[in-house]
Amino acid sequence: MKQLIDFFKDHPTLARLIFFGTIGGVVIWSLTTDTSHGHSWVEKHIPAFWSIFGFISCLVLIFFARWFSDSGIRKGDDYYGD
Amino acid sequence: MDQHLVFSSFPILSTLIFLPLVAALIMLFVNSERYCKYISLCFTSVVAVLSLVLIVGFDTETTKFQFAEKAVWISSLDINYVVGIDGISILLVVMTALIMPFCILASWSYIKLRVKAFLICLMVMETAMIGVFVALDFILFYVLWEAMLIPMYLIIGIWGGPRKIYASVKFFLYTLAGSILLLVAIIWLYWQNEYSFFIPDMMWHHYALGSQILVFIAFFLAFAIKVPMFPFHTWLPAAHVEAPTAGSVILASILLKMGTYGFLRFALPIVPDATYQLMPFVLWLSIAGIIYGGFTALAQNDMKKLIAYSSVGHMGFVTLGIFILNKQGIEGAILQMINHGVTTGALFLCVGMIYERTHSRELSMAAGVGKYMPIFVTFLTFFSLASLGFPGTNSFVGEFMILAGTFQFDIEAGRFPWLALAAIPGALLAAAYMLRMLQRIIWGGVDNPDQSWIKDINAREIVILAPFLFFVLWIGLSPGPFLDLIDASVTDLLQNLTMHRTHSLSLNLMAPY
Amino acid sequence: MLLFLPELIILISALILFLVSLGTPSEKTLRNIVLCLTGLLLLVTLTCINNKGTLFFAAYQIDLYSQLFKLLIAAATFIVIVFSGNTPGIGQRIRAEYYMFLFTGLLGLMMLVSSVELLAIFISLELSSFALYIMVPMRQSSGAHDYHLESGIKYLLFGVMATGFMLFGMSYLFGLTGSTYLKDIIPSISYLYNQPAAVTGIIMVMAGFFYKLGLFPFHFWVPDIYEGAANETTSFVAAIPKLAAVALLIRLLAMVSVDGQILVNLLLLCSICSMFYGNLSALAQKDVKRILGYSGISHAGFILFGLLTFNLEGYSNALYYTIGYAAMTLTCFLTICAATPNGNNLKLEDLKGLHGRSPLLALTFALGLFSLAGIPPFVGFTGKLMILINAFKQGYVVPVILAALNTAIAIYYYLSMVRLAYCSDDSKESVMVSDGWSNKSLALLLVLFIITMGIFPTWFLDMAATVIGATV
Amino acid sequence: MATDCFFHPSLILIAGALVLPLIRGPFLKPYLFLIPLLTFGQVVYLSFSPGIYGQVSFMEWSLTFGRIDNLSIIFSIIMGLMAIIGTLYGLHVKNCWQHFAAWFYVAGSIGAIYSGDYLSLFLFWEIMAFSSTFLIWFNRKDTDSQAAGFRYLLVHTFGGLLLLMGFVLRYQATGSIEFNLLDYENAQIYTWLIMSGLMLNAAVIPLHSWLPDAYSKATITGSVFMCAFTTKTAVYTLARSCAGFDILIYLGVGMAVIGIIYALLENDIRRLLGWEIISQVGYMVAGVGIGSALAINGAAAHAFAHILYKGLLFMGAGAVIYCTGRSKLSELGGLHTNLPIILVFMVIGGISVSAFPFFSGFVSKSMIIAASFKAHFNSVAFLLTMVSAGTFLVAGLRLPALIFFGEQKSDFTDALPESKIPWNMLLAMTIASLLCFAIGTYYPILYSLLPYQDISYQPYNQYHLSETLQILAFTALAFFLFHKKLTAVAGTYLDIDWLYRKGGTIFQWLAEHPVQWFDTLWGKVYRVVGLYSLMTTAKFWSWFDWHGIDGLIDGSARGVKQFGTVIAKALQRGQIQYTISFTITFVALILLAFIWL
Repeated sequence: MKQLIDFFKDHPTLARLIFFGTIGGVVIWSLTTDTSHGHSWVEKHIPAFWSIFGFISCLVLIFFARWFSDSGIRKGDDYYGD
Repeated sequence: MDQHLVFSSFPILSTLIFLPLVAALIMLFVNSERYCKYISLCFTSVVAVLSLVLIVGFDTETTKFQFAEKAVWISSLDINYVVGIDGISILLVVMTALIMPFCILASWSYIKLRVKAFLICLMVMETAMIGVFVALDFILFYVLWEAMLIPMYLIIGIWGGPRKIYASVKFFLYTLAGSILLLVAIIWLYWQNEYSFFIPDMMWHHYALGSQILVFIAFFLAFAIKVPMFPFHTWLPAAHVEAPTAGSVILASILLKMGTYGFLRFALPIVPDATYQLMPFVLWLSIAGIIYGGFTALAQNDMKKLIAYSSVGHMGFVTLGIFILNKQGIEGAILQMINHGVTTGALFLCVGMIYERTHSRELSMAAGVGKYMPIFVTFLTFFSLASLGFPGTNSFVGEFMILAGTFQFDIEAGRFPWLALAAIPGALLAAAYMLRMLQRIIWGGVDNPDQSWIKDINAREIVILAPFLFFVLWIGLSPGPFLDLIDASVTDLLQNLTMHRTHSLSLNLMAPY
Repeated sequence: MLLFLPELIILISALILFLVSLGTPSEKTLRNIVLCLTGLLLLVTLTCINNKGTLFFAAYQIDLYSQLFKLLIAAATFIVIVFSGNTPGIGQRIRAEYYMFLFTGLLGLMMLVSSVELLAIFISLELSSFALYIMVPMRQSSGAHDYHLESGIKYLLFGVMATGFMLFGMSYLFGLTGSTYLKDIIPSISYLYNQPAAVTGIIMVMAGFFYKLGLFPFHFWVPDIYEGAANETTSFVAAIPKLAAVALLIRLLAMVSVDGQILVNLLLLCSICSMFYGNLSALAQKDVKRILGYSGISHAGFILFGLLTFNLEGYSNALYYTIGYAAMTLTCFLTICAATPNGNNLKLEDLKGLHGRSPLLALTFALGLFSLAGIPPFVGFTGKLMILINAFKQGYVVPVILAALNTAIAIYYYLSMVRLAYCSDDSKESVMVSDGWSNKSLALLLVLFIITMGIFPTWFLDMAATVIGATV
Repeated sequence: MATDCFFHPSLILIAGALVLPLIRGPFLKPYLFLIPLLTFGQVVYLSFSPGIYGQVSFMEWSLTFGRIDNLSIIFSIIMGLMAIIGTLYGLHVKNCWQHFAAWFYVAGSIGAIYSGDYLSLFLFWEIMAFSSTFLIWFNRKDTDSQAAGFRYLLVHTFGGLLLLMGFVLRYQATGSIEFNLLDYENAQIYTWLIMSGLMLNAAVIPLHSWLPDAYSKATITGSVFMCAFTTKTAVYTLARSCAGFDILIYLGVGMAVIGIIYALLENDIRRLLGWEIISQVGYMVAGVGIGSALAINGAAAHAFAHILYKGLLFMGAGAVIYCTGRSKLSELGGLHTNLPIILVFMVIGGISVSAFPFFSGFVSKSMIIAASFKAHFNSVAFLLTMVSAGTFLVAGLRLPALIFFGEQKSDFTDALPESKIPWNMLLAMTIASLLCFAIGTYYPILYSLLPYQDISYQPYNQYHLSETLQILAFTALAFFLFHKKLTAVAGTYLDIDWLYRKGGTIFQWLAEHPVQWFDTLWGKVYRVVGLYSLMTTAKFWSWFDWHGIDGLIDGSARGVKQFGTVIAKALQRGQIQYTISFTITFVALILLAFIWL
């Protein structure tokens, strides 16, 4: 395991290639999938809908969280005065 | 007459009455004080054990008078020696019999002077006290009721404290003055009932309302003084304070109960309409007594006086329970009579034990003995808590039943429960003065007198207190068996009361007296 | 002759004592003689109890009623003689004479209970009174007090006045009915109630007996004489004449029937006044004999109250009460005499610590007082109860309540005596108490009698009813 | 296979716990292993014969201690299983009281699941609350644990009170203490009280903040227990009593979203995992809220799966803390060389929770989402899907990345090597990982335990696989692009607990200043007005008693005596002339009275 990680650390381009390849594979596979089992209109009619949804979801969560954190919710480590 | 009685094959009640008298006679001819002590202890113990036969053989179904005996006494006036017990009296008889041996034990070393005479007085007292509770002939009742005064007078007057003369004379005069009119009422009733003194014969007659009220007033004076109800109570602190321990115990545990017993046995059944008419006054006097007793007890520095005034408050609860005239109230009152006998008797014994050591009844002198008398204060704590009606102790059960009955009484009358609410400060005051005493005795203050020489109570004293504690907890945790004994009689009493009330009111309200 | 035997014995005794008084008998001899004579008298009255007959032209009636009273009088005298011991209150010199007069007085009282004719009544009453007039001042002067002479005079003057009233009344009765025999007067007087003269006559005749009994308003002599006379004399005066007076009063009251309502009311008033007067005044007293004197007034009121029901039951109750009263009073006087061996008066404070000096006497005294106070189970209570019940039956509700109130008042002074005897320990000067075997046994006897009579009154009441029923 | 003789599995644990302090030396470890195993055996044994057992009548109520039906079976089995794993994980702990508390905790949980009435439920509920508090208090290393324990206990006592009030009111209204589905249509105040009481234990917002607070302060082994039992037992009780309550759907979604947002920010490992519990329990609560058979099945299945992977994650986190002594992400990093095996376990846990195909989350979470679609709560379904992406972001990517990759932010020379990790911890993690994988792969094992057996659900279809893979892939892409935004920043993130933590200081200030002032004043008033006036009143009445009443009576007695003296003095002068004249006067008066009358 350790070696595997170190190997990828040493070869970041390879790692990136595998990563994007996998993503591309998933998207392509999704275009071939029968979407008729989808629950809603968007699933049925937007190609690779879940990819878009997943990506946007993450963006929303990440940026909302950041904004939330910066909006004053984050206090010093010893805020409650251990 | 016989339809009211259930005769027994063995004259057990007479045995209970006369055994102490026999002991007194025997002691007259015994010179050794030690033997006298043993003889009296022996006889009272036998009486105590025999009294338990009553419990065993008591029929809880019937409302008749059981273990009855009858003999002609003064034939020309139809005065008979009739005795018998029912649910109202049984517990009192048994309590009297059970307490006496402890009174003798408590006097074992307390009384130093003229022991023999003291014991004879106690024996005569026992005869009279048991007799009062079992007498079914009014003259027999009255004779024993009054005869009790002499030995009690002597007990206070000879073996009492510094102000014994004042106390004993006051006790005697007060109680006798109260009962003089009782005699007149008795004779009037005799005259009204075709010349019969048999108590059950006198009950549930529809006397004219005016006469009933007069008779009630006579009864009330006699019994209220004995209870004692506010404002007829002032003999009590004096007598209690000066009496020797055994005398205080007898006074508190038994003599006071005769007043409330009198209300239950005579006032309610004989003059029901007057009872209904005058009930509000008695109830508010009871409330006044509860609160007044509480306040005065709080101000006392003399422990015996404190307990004496607390008795005024507690007996106020009993009269309250009796005169709300419902089942919970009356049963609670009867139970509370026993409870008060047990707890207050025990408290007086406790004070007596302190007195034997410090020769003072002042709270300040007894302050902080808890440090040196751990066993003693354990007992004292239990009895004090019982006295203030702590849950789990006997008084709680009694006071709770009475208060519940009072609420019911108010609610049935369809008004705000003023009466029950008015009684509650009394319960709070009870906590205040009892805890004040307890705090002083156990811890005291910074300036406690030196008591390092005081010894804790000895085995004899533990033997005296332990049974009281036993009953405190037994009645507190499981009052059922006791209530079973009194249930039938109380139910019958109340049934008759409601039945005869309506009749007579419609008939006699307008009748002149 | 046999009918007159008790009186004869007394006469002879008086003569013997007269002879003895001529010599100088020793204290002991005299006492033995007197004891023998009284004992003999008691025995004789006992044997004569069933005699019946009339003497002196039917002016003197001997029946169970009179014989019973004679027996009671004899018994009471015997008791007084026994417990007065060697009569320390009377001077050694005149002791024989004293006893002679005592027997003379006794003779008068004995005759009184048998008299059924006005003149006989008068004579016997005077005989008994004159003897007492002399006995009262015969007290040995001790320097500390000289009341005895004064009280003797008072007694005499008062007695004379009462006698005057009585004679006056008797003349009225004789004038109205033309007879001096009670058996004639009684039926004829019952038609004359509307005549003031008759009522006045009756009242005035009764005055003599009120005087003997110490009833309001003829009671004023009582405390002074009780205090002034020697203890022995007081004991005698307190118990014995009252028995005789009650006996005659019962006979006389037959004259007054319920029809004479006004008369009854007046008598009732006297009775209630006696009770209140006696009890209230007693509260303030310091001398034991004086207190007992006042208490005697109130008890006399009670006895009259019993008589006023005018029925057999009432009479027998009154008789029962009188016997009981005699026993109770004698019990108390026994203690007084025993507690004062020097013949002095007994002050209240002298009672202090009596229970330490003589437990038995103290107990006797206390029980006697409790009985007088009307505490159960003694005869005082039972007697009062009977009287009150009977009065209630007659409808005297208010007097019953007043009588009951009196009981409450009376308790205080009785109790204060008990209190001193029992509850105070310090006795500064401890006067010797003479409690010889005779006193002790007598005390026990009296206490037992009081208690027995109180607890088992039936026999006594039945007896009284039988006796009175036969007469009235 | 009738079990006439019902033996409550909780009793095994309780008895075992009571005996535990007596067990010493070599017997301890086998014993620690044996008791949970026996319990689990009994639970499984009971699950073969559903029915009502252990009915006891207490006073006027009939209590049911053993209600074994489809819903309680699955929950009790996973609790029993987790008891074994948890105890195994803590086998090396010397302090037997920790096991003692843990076993009581589990006993409470199983007892609550088996109870058929509110009274016994409440009993076990409180056992859970109290025993779990000790698991926090036993953490001596963290100075804040004492305070945290008290906060935890107070919050749970409050919840218990809500529950108590609720069912007492309900008992008054309906006369029944049966623990069954509440009536949503005719909801009364007691319905809401009961629900709130249960919700508090399920950490439903806004009653959630005790969870990250407490779980981050518990002992290492304690947190493993805690992550499993309290919330999931609460989910069971909600499923039992509040299934189909619409409000729970929205609360559940809210939990899921808020939980994941805080988890994205959080710096402390166990707090992060705690927030993620809230998020995951949100799914379950939403499932309960939907209330359809599929949704309940989903909730139950998710709870089952969740206990295992969350336990695994907590065990992993515990191992990291055990080795490094640190729990802040901002102090960790680059540990893949030090703790590679832990990395594997954490990743297995992470991808399980992220619903990777072939892992347990995949077969359970999707059931809830499918149920919400089916019930036409489309927005709910989309939000939950979004959270599922976030979950992967947090647990599958952010957590391992920050612990095991990147820079080593602290000096770990004093850290324990992986070989020092006790074997029992590794074994427990292995078992949990295997179970995660097994459930994800051989899902019928789990499905056969589900409460509604007539509902068929097939997770492995092409569309679902594709959907999941797309989301995961693009989540990874987003993480790759924006991972800078997700680095750990040291700090405290405010939450509802601010109200009672900061609010506490305000309260304390209030207590110290105005209230204390008032109290002192009141004390003075009490002394002066109350005590003094009471005693004065008492003294007055005492005085009155002697001088008033007694004086009156003595006085009247004295008056009578005085009157007697007057009479005696006036009439009884002892002078004969007066007395005779008095006599004659009286006689005359009497005669006159007679004549006039």
